[in-house]
Amino acid sequence: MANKQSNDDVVAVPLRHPWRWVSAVILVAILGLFVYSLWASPNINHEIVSKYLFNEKVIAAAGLTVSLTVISMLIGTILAIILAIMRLSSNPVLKLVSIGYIGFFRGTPLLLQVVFWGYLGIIYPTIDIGIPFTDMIWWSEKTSLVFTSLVAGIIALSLNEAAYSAEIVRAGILSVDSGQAEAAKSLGMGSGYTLRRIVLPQAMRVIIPPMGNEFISMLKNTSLLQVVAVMELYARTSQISSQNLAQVELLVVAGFWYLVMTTVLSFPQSYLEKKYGRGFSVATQKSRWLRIGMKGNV
Amino acid sequence: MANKQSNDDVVAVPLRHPWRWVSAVILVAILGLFVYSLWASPNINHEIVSKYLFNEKVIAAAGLTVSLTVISMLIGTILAIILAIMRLSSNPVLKLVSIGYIGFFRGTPLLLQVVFWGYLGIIYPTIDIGIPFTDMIWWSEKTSLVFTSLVAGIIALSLNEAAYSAEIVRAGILSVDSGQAEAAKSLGMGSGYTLRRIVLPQAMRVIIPPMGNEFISMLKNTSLLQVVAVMELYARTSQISSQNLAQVELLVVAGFWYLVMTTVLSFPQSYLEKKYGRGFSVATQKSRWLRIGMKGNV
Amino acid sequence: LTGCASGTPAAEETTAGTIAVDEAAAALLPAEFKDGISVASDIPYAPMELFDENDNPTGFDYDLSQAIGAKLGVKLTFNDQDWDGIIPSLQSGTHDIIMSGMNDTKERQEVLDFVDYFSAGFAVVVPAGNPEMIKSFADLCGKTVAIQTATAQIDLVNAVNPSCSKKIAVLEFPTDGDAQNAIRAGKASAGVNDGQVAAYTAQTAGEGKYFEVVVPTDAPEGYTSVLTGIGVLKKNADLTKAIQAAVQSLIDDGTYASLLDKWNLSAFAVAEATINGTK
Amino acid sequence: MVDARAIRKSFGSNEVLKGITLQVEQGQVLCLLGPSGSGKSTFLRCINHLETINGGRLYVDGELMGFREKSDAIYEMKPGAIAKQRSEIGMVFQRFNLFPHLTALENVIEAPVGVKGISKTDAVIKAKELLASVGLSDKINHYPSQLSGGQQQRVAIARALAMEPKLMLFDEPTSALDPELVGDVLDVMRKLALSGMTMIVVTHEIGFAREVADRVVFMDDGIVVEDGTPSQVIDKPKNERTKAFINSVL
Amino acid sequence: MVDARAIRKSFGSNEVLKGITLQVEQGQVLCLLGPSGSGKSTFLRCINHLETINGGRLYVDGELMGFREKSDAIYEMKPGAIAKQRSEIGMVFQRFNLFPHLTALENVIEAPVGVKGISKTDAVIKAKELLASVGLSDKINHYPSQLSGGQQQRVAIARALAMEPKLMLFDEPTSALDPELVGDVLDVMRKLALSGMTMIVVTHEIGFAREVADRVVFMDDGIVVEDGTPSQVIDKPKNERTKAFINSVL
Ligand SMILES: Nc1ncnc2c1ncn2[C@@H]1O[C@H](COP(=O)(O)OP(=O)(O)OP(=O)(O)O)[C@@H](O)[C@H]1O
Ligand SMILES: Nc1ncnc2c1ncn2[C@@H]1O[C@H](COP(=O)(O)OP(=O)(O)OP(=O)(O)O)[C@@H](O)[C@H]1O
Ligand SMILES: [Mg+2]
Ligand SMILES: [Mg+2]
Repeated sequence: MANKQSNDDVVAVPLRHPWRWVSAVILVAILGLFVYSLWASPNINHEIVSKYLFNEKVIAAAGLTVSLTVISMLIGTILAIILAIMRLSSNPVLKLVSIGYIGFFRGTPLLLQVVFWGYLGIIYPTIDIGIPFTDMIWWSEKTSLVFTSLVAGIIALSLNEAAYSAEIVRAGILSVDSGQAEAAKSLGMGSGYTLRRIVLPQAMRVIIPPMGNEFISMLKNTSLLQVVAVMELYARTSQISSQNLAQVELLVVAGFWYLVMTTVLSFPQSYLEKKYGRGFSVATQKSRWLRIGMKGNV
Repeated sequence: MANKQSNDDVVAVPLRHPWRWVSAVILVAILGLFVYSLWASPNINHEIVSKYLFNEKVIAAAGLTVSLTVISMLIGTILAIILAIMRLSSNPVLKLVSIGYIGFFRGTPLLLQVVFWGYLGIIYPTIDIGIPFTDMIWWSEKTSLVFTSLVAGIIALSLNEAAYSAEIVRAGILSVDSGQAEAAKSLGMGSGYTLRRIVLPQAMRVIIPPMGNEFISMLKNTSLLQVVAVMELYARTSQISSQNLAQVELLVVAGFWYLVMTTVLSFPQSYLEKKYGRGFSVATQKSRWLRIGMKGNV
Repeated sequence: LTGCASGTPAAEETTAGTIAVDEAAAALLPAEFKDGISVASDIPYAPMELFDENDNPTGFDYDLSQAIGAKLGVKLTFNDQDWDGIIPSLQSGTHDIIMSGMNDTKERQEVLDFVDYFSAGFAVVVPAGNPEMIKSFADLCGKTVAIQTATAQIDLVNAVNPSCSKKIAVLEFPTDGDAQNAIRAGKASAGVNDGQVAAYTAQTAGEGKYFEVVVPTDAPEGYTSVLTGIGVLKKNADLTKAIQAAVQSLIDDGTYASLLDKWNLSAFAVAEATINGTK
Repeated sequence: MVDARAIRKSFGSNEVLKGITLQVEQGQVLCLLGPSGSGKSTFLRCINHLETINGGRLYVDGELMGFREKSDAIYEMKPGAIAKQRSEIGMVFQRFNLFPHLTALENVIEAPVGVKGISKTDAVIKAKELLASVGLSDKINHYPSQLSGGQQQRVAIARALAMEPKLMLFDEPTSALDPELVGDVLDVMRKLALSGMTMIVVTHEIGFAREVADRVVFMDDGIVVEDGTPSQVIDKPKNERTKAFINSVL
Repeated sequence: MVDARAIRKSFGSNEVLKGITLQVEQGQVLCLLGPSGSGKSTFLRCINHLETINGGRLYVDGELMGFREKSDAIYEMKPGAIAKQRSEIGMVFQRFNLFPHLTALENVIEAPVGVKGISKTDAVIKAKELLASVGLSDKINHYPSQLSGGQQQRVAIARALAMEPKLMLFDEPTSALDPELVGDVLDVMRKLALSGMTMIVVTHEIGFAREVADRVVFMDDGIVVEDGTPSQVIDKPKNERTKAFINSVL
């Protein structure tokens, strides 16, 4: 190699990584064996799997799952930013409200919250707008008509998600160097503007990966809505499976669709990570110090 | 005020925040009304709630929930750090393995994973240690005896958690300025040492809040273990409620205990946040730019 | 294994102590089950299976299982198993048979063989006082009905629907408890249930204050009763036969009738223990 | 322009500014010299109300910074009003504090567009001029992480100037610059001074101070030790402390 | 001690070092002057193998940095071996890069204890001495965020020295220092030079270079333009570019 170099370029022989390749081969072998043995298992009926994989009801349910997730994440994220700002604010009322909200909504089971909103009618049979403790009522409606299952489900998921995401946003904001906010202030930027244009864009780098987690959790948490009769993916497949008792097969079908949804999701995620990583080009170099091996021929 | 000042101290009249107090009063009023109306609802049977609140089986189940959570989080976090490092490494094999692992374990429903580990026997009736594709078998045992429900549950929860936490750890590592790792390198620190002593401690600030989320999610995800017959809190209360049909009351009982567990958890969390916030004293000042009001008499 | 312990010796004595082994049935039992049969049951599904104060399983299915054990001369352990994992628990060898008030349907016969031991009609559950005056299945037309997902009740609704000018709307829930909540919250006007479950619900929920049972005046033929069976994996056909023989023997010697009587279920008796009786 | 009266500032029990009284006239260029830790940066930050003072009164262009005076009491000011005050004061930080997610050009136009509401086209034209005047025409699309220390410092100067402030605060604006660039920045400052800009410059470079300043103030341990023209303070210091400091220059 | 042969380094298409050849003898103090962006910091980082060079060969104390030479080929080195090489080279960064989660004292003892395995007691004694020698005895328990710029820079110097390196690389070690502290740092460096330490110092302060250096190298646009004793390069520069640069000093 070196005797071929035309000038004084550093053409180093890359560090050899025999274990890298050995481990790769072993891993591929294990994975292959595993997939093969799964497929070969007589207890998984391939016909049922393929029959339901593209069943239109299953696909429709997957679509509903995605819509519920997107809507709830959107509302939840907006609330989360507000909660995070409240929590970091010096206003004691706002701060306490935020801590209380986060504590309560993270603290109680989502199922309880879904049941609460879904069956609000058990506790409040009608919704009245009027003056409490008097007979003045201007508007009244049956609760079950206002809080339909879908509305109740979205409310429950969004309010719950907001509590989790608020902590993520807070961590993101804390990760931005305080000098940034000072520089912004010194340029006359108000706190809202600073947050929007200076702090949040930098916090995004740190916010996006755990938000990806939340998104994926949400995809699956929608399954709790089955207790209020929302037929999303999981409810649909378990409905089918309790009819035909092909429980493992239908879990595989559901698993396949969840995997598809999360894989599709990972594209916008890595796009966003790139976008907000710009200028932190160091971020990509960062992996260098973690290098277990080093690139050859640099 | 100002005419009382003994020297030239800046004794400013604090910015008045009438809305702060109005909003506080309104909030407390709403909360009070809400709790009152909940309590007063004839549809919640207080007797049943108080009968089961401190029922010893419920408390034992809550204890099991906590143990499962702590063990699974511990294993999961260790795996997560390894996965995050692998994902940030420049070794393509490790990187791909990590991406694949995270994608797969986040992508498929936890329930499927629990069922998989819990009923590994469906696919592999016995566990044999020997040479694949030959008749050489040194050790063999019925799968359902090796993977007892508890073991299977802990494996499923830990492996799943690792995938989520890995993303959080990765975001944390990315939040640390690359100059830090360079400085460490220039002092001759190896990558492991740098990670342990320089990067992770700084990343903790950003890692802890979303890890709090994960911990709380895990508390609740343990409820999925009921499909492999692990009697944690949720399984226990829903078992009771499907017998006495007091569903709402027993959800309230479960909610109470979850709330207690997460509230207790929040103390170590804020301790850790303080600990790893040291030196980032700016972190506490940071809230300043977000100030919606400002402290008086500074 | 965690989950629920098998019946105590005392319980066995009261229910099965006096039953003699039926040698013919016992002879049918494959050797691999001679040292015990593990029963999976999604407890509670009252009155078929529930827990007593000491957390031991009880209920009609439990008593029947112990009686079958006595007939076959083996021990049947009765284990709590969540519905979502009930089939995998058989396939993986964790449990051997299902006794969970499971309806015998054509579709399910693809996976399991059923030894039928119970036949129940449907009943309608309505809020106490019957505010919507539901007297018959026809009265459900245009109303919303809450049912547990994937139960045979959906077939009933489908059978009634053609005769309705306004169709019955159906809400499906993962558990019967959720369906009850929906009725209480006003999301559904009524629920359709197996007769024995409806009776228990009306008796128990809110200490009997929440619901009442309507026995429909126009129950269409063919939907009045559905068979309930003991589920056995198809590959264990010999085990199915042994259980059938045992159940038949219990029917013949009157134990079956006395057990039904004990749980107030005499109305739902079957004449003989068929295999896959639903056609 | 700046009227500081007995400013005091403590961090916990550590009193960093022990009563600084200083008037700076409109159009004056004042250089602040002093040993490390004497409180120079802190004083600049107080002028900008980035630190809230513990004692004294601070007026910029006749307005009390961060507070409202009314009859016999002073009141805290609303955040919006403080931001307005700050937008008229430019600051170049010792550690630059560029926005890492924005390119050099975007760093410069962000505040004019977002705070002052100038049109983006105008802001870009202005920003390019400013970046050219600090010799960075070819780096306008680089992110801060791709710039050398000196380049970053010059972007920071351009960013502050883009707001056309009445008063400029420079915290060691030449620390990362080579002598030639120091000359360039000096030219920029001279032009600014000619245009009537008031400037307070913290610097360790005595030569730079002599060139740029109308007036030099020497601070030590939180108080003003000496105050006068460059020739008075630098060439004929009266105070022993100042003498020692000036003499240590290589 | 340092033997750089035709070092080349590019960032993308931007060639920053265009063949730097430079030998530094054991015990020599070399000052690197040059305009902003000329590649001074990059060159220091290459010596430390923080940047991987694209061309040339770089030896420190006879060892090829970051690579192993064997017969006719060169091989990449294992990360552990590179860390070992780096531990013998101290570096003070232009932006300090102190560890924010550690106090001044902890910053200084971290590497000696963790990398060299010195006992904590010994390391603390040594660290206190070092911090005292840069005038920071009273700040040892402060976190970097509580220190002024000059104080941080001095902690960074103490941290690098604590490893007792064979070679010290300083990237503008006096940029945030006042003249008195520059004098102090100069004293520290003189002591180091007496003890036989080899040093490469990037600086913009010509006066400082004149005082401290045995040898001055002037770089421009990625190449070495002039090389000689301080009096040769600073007082009688031959090259036009050097002349212009030196003359621009105030
Ligand atoms: N946030 C803070 N908390 C505690 N002490 C602080 C803080 N900021 C500054 N100090 C202390 O205040 C003193 C003055 O700091 P300041 O930054 O104003 O010095 P300076 O004159 O600008 O010094 P230099 O020339 O080194 O930049 C220092 O002793 C420093 O340790
Ligand atoms: N990571 C990077 N990516 C792209 N270009 C870079 C990077 N780092 C430095 N450069 C470019 O390399 C050139 C040399 O940078 P370097 O930091 O070595 O300059 P310097 O001589 O130290 O200047 P200064 O005196 O201003 O610190 C600059 O033009 C800079 O823009
Ligand atoms: Mg300063
Ligand atoms: Mg540099």
